[in-house]
Amino acid sequence: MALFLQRVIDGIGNGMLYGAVALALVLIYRATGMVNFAQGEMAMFCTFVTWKLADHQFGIGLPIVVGIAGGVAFGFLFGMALERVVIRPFESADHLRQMIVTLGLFLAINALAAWIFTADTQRLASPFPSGALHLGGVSLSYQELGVVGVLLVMALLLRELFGRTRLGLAMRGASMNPESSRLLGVDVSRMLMVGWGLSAAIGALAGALVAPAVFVSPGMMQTLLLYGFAAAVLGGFDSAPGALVGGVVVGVTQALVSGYVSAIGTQLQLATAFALILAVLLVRPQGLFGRVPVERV
Amino acid sequence: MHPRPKIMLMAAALGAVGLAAGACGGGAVNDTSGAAAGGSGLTRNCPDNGTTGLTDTTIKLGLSQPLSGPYVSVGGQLYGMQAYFGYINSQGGIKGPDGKRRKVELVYKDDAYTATKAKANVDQLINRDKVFALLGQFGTAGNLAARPVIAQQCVPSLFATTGAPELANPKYPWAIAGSISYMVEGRILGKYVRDTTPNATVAVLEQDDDLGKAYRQGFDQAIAGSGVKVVKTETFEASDPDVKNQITTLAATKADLYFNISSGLTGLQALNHVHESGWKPQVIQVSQLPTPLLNKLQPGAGDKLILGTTGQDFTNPEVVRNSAEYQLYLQWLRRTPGADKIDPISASLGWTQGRLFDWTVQHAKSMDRAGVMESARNLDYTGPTFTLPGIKIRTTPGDPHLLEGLRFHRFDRGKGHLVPFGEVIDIDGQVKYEAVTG
Amino acid sequence: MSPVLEVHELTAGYGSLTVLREVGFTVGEGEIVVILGANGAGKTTTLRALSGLIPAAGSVALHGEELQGRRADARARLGLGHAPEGRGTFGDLTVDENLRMGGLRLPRREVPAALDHAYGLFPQLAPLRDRAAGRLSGGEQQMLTVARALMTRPRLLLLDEPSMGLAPQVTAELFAELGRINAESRTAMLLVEQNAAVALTIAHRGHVLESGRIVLTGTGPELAGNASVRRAYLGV
Amino acid sequence: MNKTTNRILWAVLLGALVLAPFFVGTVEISAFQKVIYLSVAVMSLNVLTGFNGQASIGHSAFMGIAAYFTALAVQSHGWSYWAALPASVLVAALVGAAAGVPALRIRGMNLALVTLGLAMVFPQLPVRFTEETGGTQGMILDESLGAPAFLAVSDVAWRYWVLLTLAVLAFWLVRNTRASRLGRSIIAIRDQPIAAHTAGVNVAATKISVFAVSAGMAGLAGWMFTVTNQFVSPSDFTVLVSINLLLGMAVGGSGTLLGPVIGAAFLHYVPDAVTATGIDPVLTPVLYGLVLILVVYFLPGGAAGGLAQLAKRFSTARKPSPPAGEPARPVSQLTSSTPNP
Repeated sequence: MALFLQRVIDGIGNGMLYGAVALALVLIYRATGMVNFAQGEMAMFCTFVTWKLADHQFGIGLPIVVGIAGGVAFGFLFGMALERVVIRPFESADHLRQMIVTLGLFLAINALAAWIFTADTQRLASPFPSGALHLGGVSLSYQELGVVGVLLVMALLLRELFGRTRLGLAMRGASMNPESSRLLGVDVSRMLMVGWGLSAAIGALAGALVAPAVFVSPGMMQTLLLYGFAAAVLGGFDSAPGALVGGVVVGVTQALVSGYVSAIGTQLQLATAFALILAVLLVRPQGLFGRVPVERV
Repeated sequence: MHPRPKIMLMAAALGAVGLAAGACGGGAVNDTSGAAAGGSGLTRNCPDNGTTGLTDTTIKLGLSQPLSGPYVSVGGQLYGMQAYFGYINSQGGIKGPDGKRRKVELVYKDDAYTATKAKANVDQLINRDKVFALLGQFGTAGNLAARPVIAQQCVPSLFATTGAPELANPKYPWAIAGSISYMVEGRILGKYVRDTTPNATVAVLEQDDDLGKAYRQGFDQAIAGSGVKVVKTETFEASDPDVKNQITTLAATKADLYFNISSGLTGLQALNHVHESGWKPQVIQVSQLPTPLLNKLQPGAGDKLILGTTGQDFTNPEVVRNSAEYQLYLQWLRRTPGADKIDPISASLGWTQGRLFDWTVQHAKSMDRAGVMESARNLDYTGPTFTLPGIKIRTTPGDPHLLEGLRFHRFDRGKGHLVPFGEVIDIDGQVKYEAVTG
Repeated sequence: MSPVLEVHELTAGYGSLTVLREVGFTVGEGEIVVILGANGAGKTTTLRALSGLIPAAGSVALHGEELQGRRADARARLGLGHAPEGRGTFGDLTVDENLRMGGLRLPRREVPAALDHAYGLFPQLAPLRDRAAGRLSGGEQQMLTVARALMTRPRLLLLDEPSMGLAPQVTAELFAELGRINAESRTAMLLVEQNAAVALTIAHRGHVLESGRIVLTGTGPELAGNASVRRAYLGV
Repeated sequence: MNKTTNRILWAVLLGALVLAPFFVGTVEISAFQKVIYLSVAVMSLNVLTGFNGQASIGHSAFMGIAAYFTALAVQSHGWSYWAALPASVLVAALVGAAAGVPALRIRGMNLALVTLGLAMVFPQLPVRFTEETGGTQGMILDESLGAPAFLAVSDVAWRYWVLLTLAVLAFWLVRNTRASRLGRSIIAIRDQPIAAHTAGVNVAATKISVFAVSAGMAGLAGWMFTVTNQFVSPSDFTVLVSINLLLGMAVGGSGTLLGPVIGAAFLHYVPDAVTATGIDPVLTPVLYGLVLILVVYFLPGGAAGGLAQLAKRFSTARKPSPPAGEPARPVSQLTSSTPNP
């Protein structure tokens, strides 16, 4: 029983990491209507900034919380700058072209990080105490507990942002129907810029949260990004809490499958996760928490 | 107007031109690179006399390795190699058996750690760039994929950066590995476990590929017939973002020993998770986790870790101070363009490969490919080295394994480097080629 | 006093295609002006050019202030309201959120009153406030775009074929509502329509647009009485 | 450009390609082979995305399935390459048809994710069955597709001609299908799904068959891959390959015949060209990414679209275009046409 619980907890822990990435994806999707393939790399770049601020050996050695704040602030500016310089010329381009542009960014940012910082694996201190809580044969690391807490707060804040605030409403409107938004006096370009800034900032936070587990390196977000996509789609691409739930479902499924279904083997853990997503999508094409999109005839 | 007949006519005309051109030779259409030539031993079926890539003053070498992409951090060897060639070229070049000194020209290509790309690169290096030999060809899959090309063209592929036991396959005498075989290392680790803890239970995390399987095969051979028992094995894929699920399963066994057959980042994650789980086994680590990475472990996670290495630990400032060879290397690495962002310890491999190539050419019986390859298969190197004293650097035609010895170390997190203990265990001469059966 | 809108030699099109050629007209304070024309005459293009959604040559002044050179959102902030035809709603937003989009630039505390006012003008929308706009009927969506444009408290409201796709009964109600709003708040309106019969019931003045040029101008009753207008647009 | 010059240009291009082995060396011909199978792969994606509007990040898997099928059939079961050709294409098409079923219900980004799943899972299958496939190390084929002895040409040239012929056949088939009734329904489904449905197009059957045809064509590319490289490994069919195919499609231009060829040439030669600039190798992806962004910016319709525009400008410069806009009609003539209610 303890082992089962431990597996579930592991699954939640991993799932939250996927959820963290998924949150940034959901945010940019709701704010700009784009799927940003460079999202993970932007987060990685900002995490390197955090590392540079906080690391005692290679960086300035600021307290880690200050470092994260710096990374998040940098992320906001970095996201806005990217939107203004790289994305804006493609504001009215079709999805395929926008996708190619974000792929180009993906390649460029990844290589730039290796060039500016380092290609070697680095360690980022955790803002949470090390060690774990041991309860009846089950261990819960403080790091995981901290991540879960921060992400829950973040998801709720995001839901508030889009559900209750004018800025959130304006961003959603601008991404959904830019022309009508302009006719109502909304500066659509600025909204997109803010959307990119916010999602990069959230990505920076997500990067700092996952870094103690996956370390800091130019490749740190690449496999996570794919799982993040899976989590976001499973949760329904436009729901922030859904992204976390989606991440946890994927994580727990993997943990249980790898623990109890040895015939599947570790190779097909991933296949199981995707089979699950496929099954969910076949029943609910909009994902678990997504709104049914309105058909335009 | 109906254009079709015209097109046919035109095609026919072009065809005639083509045939005429073809008759004059040249072009891929009558490529003879596969044709057989006379000769015996190594040179049987070789297409030429094996002096391609040589002039009286230069020697051209090729290298395919990851230079971009996620594996860029392992590509430091290129810079170490360039540092060595910068050094030796400043001395006038490598002295051959014909008494001539030749400067080294290195052509390198990026394969992004993809085997097919590595094969294509090797094809280009040999057939277009016309290199004399390959040095430090990177990665198991790329080496194996390129092997038919190398064999067909009789090009030496020297001191490849892989420990795959398959590189010792006598069917392919033109390639030789530069790292200790994973299987040999596994065997020595197993021998150590059997000798020190004869009734231990072991839980294993194993990378799900030939590297993992080779380590495991050697380990299992060594513990066979003893009281050492593997109670649980979990595998993982290189694409898994984390191995926490596997560690939870292993920790539940409460085994005495944890055998960590994982490299790089995954290795670190695994050790951290073992530490967090509250399980406190003796950790046997394969050498795929260099000391600079071990220093990135959570405090406490590497406390009960031991591993065997062939090389000296240059994270230890004292070791650096006492090694004239390393000082020389650092001096030349600093003059190598682009090397400022490279970790000198990982790049030092390239310097070693350069050193060994130098020795091999000097001791060749004849200045051609076959002569150099023979020399590499009869190697007995005793010059300046980064390898630990007491470990032989030796090959024979029947035993092409360059290194077959290890010295055990434990990791001292406080000092940030490895601390040796015990004697060197060298099983030189006891190793035969054996395929990984997994 | 200058008119609300003053347009001179407006020329616009798409790519190499010129749709609108040197059109000029004005809209006075509290006035409803209609532009009549068949499909492809350039009606929607006129409104899009005025709003800055497409580039155009010529001059457009709102209360004497030149609009050319300003982007669409800046023009909207100067008081130009635009209820686009058909697909102008935010389909995945609720009716309430659509209206709030219109109220983004109002002081925060005035929004609830503005919403009440909008639902008062179009009571049909009130029970639908939490429904996604994309699920409304065509008529309800037309009302929503008009109500949303009114939320911005425009000085001039541009209306793009509000009768499009509506049942005659609904069209009549909507136009009656527009007339009432104009009478109450003195909001100036520029209306483009194919349906001359209903448009001329509320328009003070009108122009007939053909192939991108104004070919006829007059007061509402004059146009309603004009023989060619009657033949072309009133089907009489 | 009129039809005749167009045809002559194609003929010259083809002629040059056919004769290439007489003039250039083995290394170049191997590179051409790669461009050919990449072209077929990009075209297969084009059939699905460009003509039918469905996204897929799973085409690396379809390629891989056929490539591995061929490798296993030839190496382990003694088939000839020729026997493996129809079989591997069929297998890929069947898997494609099965992957097309969810596409009936799932759309857009979510469909892209399902195909992404396929692309991510596929490379792990050979690892799962390492004993048969060689696992991560891949599988070398001892047998090569050799030239018939009586032709007295090298194997490399023969393989190149085989690939070229098959690719031309595949492109010709796509071209003819596009003009057919089936082709028109495929395009109709992209542009007006609901209208297509009401016009009597069986949307479900058409979508699934498009998926199957597209996957089958990717399978052909996979067979070509194995023939060219005599080697397969999981790292050859990762999700990055799918993404590269998408890049090739965007760069070349979707929905055209020439586009995939240009895209494939771009994928093969530009990274090398970027390396050849001599910048720090670590920075080559930066330059490549930059090139991608610039290409998409300056050639919004892809390179093929850019060429078409050039050609159009060239032809309009000689022939004055008809006056823009619909002809003006005076009010008096409008009496018969009642305006829409």
